[in-house]
Amino acid sequence: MAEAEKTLEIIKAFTGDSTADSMILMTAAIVLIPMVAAVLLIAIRYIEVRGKLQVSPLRAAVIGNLSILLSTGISITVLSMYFANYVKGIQTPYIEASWEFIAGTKLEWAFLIDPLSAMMGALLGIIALMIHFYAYDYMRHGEEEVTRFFAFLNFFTGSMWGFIYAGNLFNSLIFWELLGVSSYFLIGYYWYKPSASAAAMKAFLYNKVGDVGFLVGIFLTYGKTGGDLSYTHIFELIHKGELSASTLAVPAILIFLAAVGKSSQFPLFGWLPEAMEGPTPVSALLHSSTMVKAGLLLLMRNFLMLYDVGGFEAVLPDVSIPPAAIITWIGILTALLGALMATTSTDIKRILAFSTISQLGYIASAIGAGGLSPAFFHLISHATFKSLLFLCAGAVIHNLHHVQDIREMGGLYRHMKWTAITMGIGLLALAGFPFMSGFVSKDAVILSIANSDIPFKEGAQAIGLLTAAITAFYSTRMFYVVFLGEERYDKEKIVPHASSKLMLFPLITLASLVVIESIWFSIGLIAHLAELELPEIFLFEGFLGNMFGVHTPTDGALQGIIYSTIMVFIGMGAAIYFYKINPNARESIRSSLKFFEDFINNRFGVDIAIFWFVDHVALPIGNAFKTFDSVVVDGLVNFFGRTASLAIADFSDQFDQKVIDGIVNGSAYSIKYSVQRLRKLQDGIVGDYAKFMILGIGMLLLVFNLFFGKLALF
Amino acid sequence: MELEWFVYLSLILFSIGILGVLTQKTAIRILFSVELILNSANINFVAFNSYLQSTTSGTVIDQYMGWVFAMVVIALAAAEAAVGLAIFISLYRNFREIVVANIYELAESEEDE
Amino acid sequence: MSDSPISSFIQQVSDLAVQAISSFIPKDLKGGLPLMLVTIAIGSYIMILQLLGPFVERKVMARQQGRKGPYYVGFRGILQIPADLGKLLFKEDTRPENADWFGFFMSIYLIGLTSIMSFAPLPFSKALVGGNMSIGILYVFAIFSIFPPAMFIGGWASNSKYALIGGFRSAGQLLAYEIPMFLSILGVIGVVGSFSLIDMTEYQILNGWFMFKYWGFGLLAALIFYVAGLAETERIPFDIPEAEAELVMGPRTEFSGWRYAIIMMVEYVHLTVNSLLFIYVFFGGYDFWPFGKSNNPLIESWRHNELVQVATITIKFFLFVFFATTVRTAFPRMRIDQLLSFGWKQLLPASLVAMLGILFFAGVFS
Amino acid sequence: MVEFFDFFFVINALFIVFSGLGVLFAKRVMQSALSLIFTLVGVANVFLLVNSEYLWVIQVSVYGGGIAVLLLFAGRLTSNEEDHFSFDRSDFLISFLFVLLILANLFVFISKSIPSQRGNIYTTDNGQLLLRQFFTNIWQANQGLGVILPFIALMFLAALLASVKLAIKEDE
Repeated sequence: MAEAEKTLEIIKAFTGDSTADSMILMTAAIVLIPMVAAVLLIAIRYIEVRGKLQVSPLRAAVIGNLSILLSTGISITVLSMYFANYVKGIQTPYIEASWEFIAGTKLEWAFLIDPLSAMMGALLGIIALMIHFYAYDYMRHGEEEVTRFFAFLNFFTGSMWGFIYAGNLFNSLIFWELLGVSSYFLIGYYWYKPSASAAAMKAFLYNKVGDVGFLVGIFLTYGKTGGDLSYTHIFELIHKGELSASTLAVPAILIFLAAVGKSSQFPLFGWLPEAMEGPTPVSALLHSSTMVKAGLLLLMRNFLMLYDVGGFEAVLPDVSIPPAAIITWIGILTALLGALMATTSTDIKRILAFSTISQLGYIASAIGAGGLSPAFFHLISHATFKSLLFLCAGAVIHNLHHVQDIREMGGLYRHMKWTAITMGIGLLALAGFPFMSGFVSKDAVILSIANSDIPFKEGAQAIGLLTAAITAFYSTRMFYVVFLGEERYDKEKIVPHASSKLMLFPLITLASLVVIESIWFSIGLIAHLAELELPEIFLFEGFLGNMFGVHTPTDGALQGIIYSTIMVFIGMGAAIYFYKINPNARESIRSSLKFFEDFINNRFGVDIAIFWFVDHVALPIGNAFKTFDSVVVDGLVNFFGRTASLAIADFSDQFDQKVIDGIVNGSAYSIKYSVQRLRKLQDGIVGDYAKFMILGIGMLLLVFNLFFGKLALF
Repeated sequence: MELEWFVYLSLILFSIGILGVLTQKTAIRILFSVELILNSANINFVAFNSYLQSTTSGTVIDQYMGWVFAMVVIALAAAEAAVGLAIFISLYRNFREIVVANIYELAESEEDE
Repeated sequence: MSDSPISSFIQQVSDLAVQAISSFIPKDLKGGLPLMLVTIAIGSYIMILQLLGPFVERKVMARQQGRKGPYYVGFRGILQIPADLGKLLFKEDTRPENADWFGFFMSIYLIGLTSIMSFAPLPFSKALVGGNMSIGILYVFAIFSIFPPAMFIGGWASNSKYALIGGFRSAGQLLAYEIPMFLSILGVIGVVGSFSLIDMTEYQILNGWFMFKYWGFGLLAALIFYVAGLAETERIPFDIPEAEAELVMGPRTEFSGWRYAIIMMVEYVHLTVNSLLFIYVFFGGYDFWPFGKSNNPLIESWRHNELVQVATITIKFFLFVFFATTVRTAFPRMRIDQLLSFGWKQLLPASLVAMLGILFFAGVFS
Repeated sequence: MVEFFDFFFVINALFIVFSGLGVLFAKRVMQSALSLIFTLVGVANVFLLVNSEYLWVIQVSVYGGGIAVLLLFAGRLTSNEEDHFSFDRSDFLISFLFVLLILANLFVFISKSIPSQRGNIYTTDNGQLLLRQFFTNIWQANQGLGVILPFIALMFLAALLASVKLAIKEDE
């Protein structure tokens, strides 16, 4: 099939294809519109702070929403154009264009449209639009700085768009850092709360660790690709065999370090729960489709640096420590740890945050296992239901006047039915209930691990299945504790009511999106199992694989489905047993596993270890350097400054005073002596000068006449 | 009428001008003397021009050089007179006189020794 | 004569005297009886013009003001001007006490001498001309340019503040209006290619009067020349230097007797010369047919008849005296700053435009 | 044989010299300026003697008209009423000796170096022709001489600007 050549063919844009041309320009517009709106809002905010103007929240929200709406429309247009052309076979998967950024180098503003960016951009657009819509109702009550909020939210969304459509590593880095800084602003939105500002700082610093890896990785890549950081160029080189995965192992691991920081993988996941200090729409956006997905997107973009691709198979590269294996194992470990932490957590938003960590681990492990399409598959489904879940959680919190502990909720189903239903849909998807979107995609992830070349892949598969069970457990637990059971909230102060329609609209939209996805994905699954011949668009994963040019073998798909279905039902059953049927058993198990629970609640000591590392290793080294600097370097400098240069200066001073001044003064004295006698001639009267001049001319003429006789004038 | 006559006339006028420049006290009279000097030069220019016209069959430049130079001198004198008027008036405003010998602000005074 | 020592001595002395006297007369002028006659003719003609000009002016002015004017002396007062002149010549010549003798004396001589000298190149017919010199009209201008310093000296030498201020004004005004006056005729000079007034007139006989040519630029140049000429003659509305209300009589204040007569004469000489210059340069000179070459042989023959030419120019002259008088009665006086800014800011650019226009339409550039 | 033009030259030279001395020794500035005008007119007549009528016009109208008026203004505007000519004798004597030195030397110099050719100095009755030639050839001459006329124009402009600058500066 010529598909391989077609997918591997790389064509730069602007080769006369006007569609590609306009698509690239639309991409640029997608990135720029929210940014411009953000600048506008910041300007309005500045005027507000100066006391000149008071902008109502509605107007700020309208500006923010309109810009996002516009960009979303354009991004969906880009997606549809892209797919239309793709289905017709008109166009290659890669459309790229670049503008000069630093003259004479290949560092350029580059935009790249491939399946990844086209789909991700549209998805981000829909989710961000919903969240923006939701945020107005959420933020307008008692919040004064809605303008600032929307400005940063817009900025955040625009940065993510820029990252998605970025065409080379350099460009990605720029938007990567913009994401970091805008997330800093948003997490620290309630800056007057110490916990919020600390959380923002923590998120920023954890991210920075990854960013250093990213930067160094870019430098190494830059050297190896001859100065061209374009993704397409790197792929081209790899396909031609000029670069192999073994030479790119180190940069790949460094770039994975960046993803670890941004996507909160195993050692650096501590910042993500803290980031719940921001407003709930921010959490929804940050967890679903923007920030934490950026790291994974980066990994997917640089997928060929992790794996060699032979035909349709991703092959583990021939390196002593293959980066892919590291990624898979760290990912699956993160998934397990996140799920465990979600199980013990009692804060509604933190449960979701830990579940995010867990799902991100799944995605990372799939990337490591060579399953690019499963990873993206799961990324899409996760983005959808996680944004839905956060918005629902936000609605609950909003209703209960900022109570976040699930132990103080319960029985809310009676009061907020629609919220409960939508959240139930989301939780089912999260839990991996059969034929929900999460189920299909998670199954694909575990299948990709099973079919990969990763060392100890059976262990990883087992952990993945275990995690699926735990996920089902905590999802069910959360739904039960929040919406069912007895009403444990403070009834004197809080009267729950149904969520407003403004809030419900995004919830229902997203929930229906989850349902659509579920149906769509399930059709693909069933068709695959039943070996039906359907149009490619229905076989979503296969479709993705075709587009990416990398297939995961689907051996043992049915077996995997059965396994995971069993695990899901075990988890859900356990949750129902422990919370509804027999709560006392739960308490006894808790008391017996108290130590383990504390360990989990301390996040497995990872943060403690990091802090210990910083306190006892990094800071002492830094202090040692500081001491070295202050004692040795400064001492040397001071020694030379004080003694040696002073001696030289003294010598030159003496020389200057005695010799040079002597010469100068002596000549000045002699000139003054002679001038005091000659100055009498210069009386300042022009007439006298003229007389002397005339006398001189006359004497000259006399000399000529006397000694030269007749001058030969003629 | 010979060329010598013109040259001697010019010489005498020139000497009168020089004498005026040396002996006159006020700036305006010095300027008069300078005009005399310029006129003496003009006499020479024109006289030599005619001489060359009559003696040589030279080029156009040889035949009219003197006239052109005389015109340049006249233009120069006109410009000089315009600038001179402005200078004299500003001098007069500042010092209430234009006796050149009394205007020596740039010179060091005797007490500074 | 015999050969006695005395007679031989007388002979020698008389030879020397003849030699000395004849050395005053250029070789080509010797024995010039016709020249003498011409000189006499021109002199008497100018004299008549000079004496009739003021009379005509006074008469016309009187009629325009509803008066009768000079009436008693001679036939209808025609001898009024000679009578005035005689009266002035015989009056006592006074000089102010602290007046500068040298300046007071020399200024009058300079003024009188130069004004009479300015008649030299003016042709009254093709033959009746003092000297058809190559520099023609430039000569008139050069001679005229002596007038401002002389007037200034005269004003200064009178030791009177009126006279001094008048002298300042006179010099400034004359200097300001000489330039547009000269620039306005520069185009005509460029077209004709000669400074000679006869050449100009002959050109106009062949090609029509300049005033009516060149699509209005000729008229513009003529207007500028006429206005500047009025200012040069220091007549109303440009009589700032002698504004009676402020300065009594301007630089003329302290002069009396024959000096005053000369000054008044110079004033009318200026009027005459300016009118004649205008006539020569723009108004066809001694030609009466303004449309260039005529097919009618009668007109052509009459045009080249010397007597007709003299008559033509006389009639034209009195026409211009009439114009000048009308202007004098009709217009108020300008202020000094208006006058200077009018001269420098309006007339000068306009004259440049007129010059370029004439040169352009005459095809000099093509 | 004494010719008219020789006679005229001598008379004119005497006129120039005496009026030039008058410039120096006139009692009042204005008298001195009047003498200067006479000198300038005399020099113009010298030009006339060698058939340079056009230069005569320039000399009389520019020098005798324009520059003289400017100098008269300058003299009138800057002199006090009691400003009379005076010189101290020793100073004058020293200057006179210096000038005499130059005069004598130049006299000797000229008498040695100037050719003595009689009758060649002026040509008769071709003034008109010469003038026409002058006007038609001045542009060719100008090409050879470089930029004489623009130079004159620039010089006038500079002088105008300088005098305006001076006049304005004083008004502050």
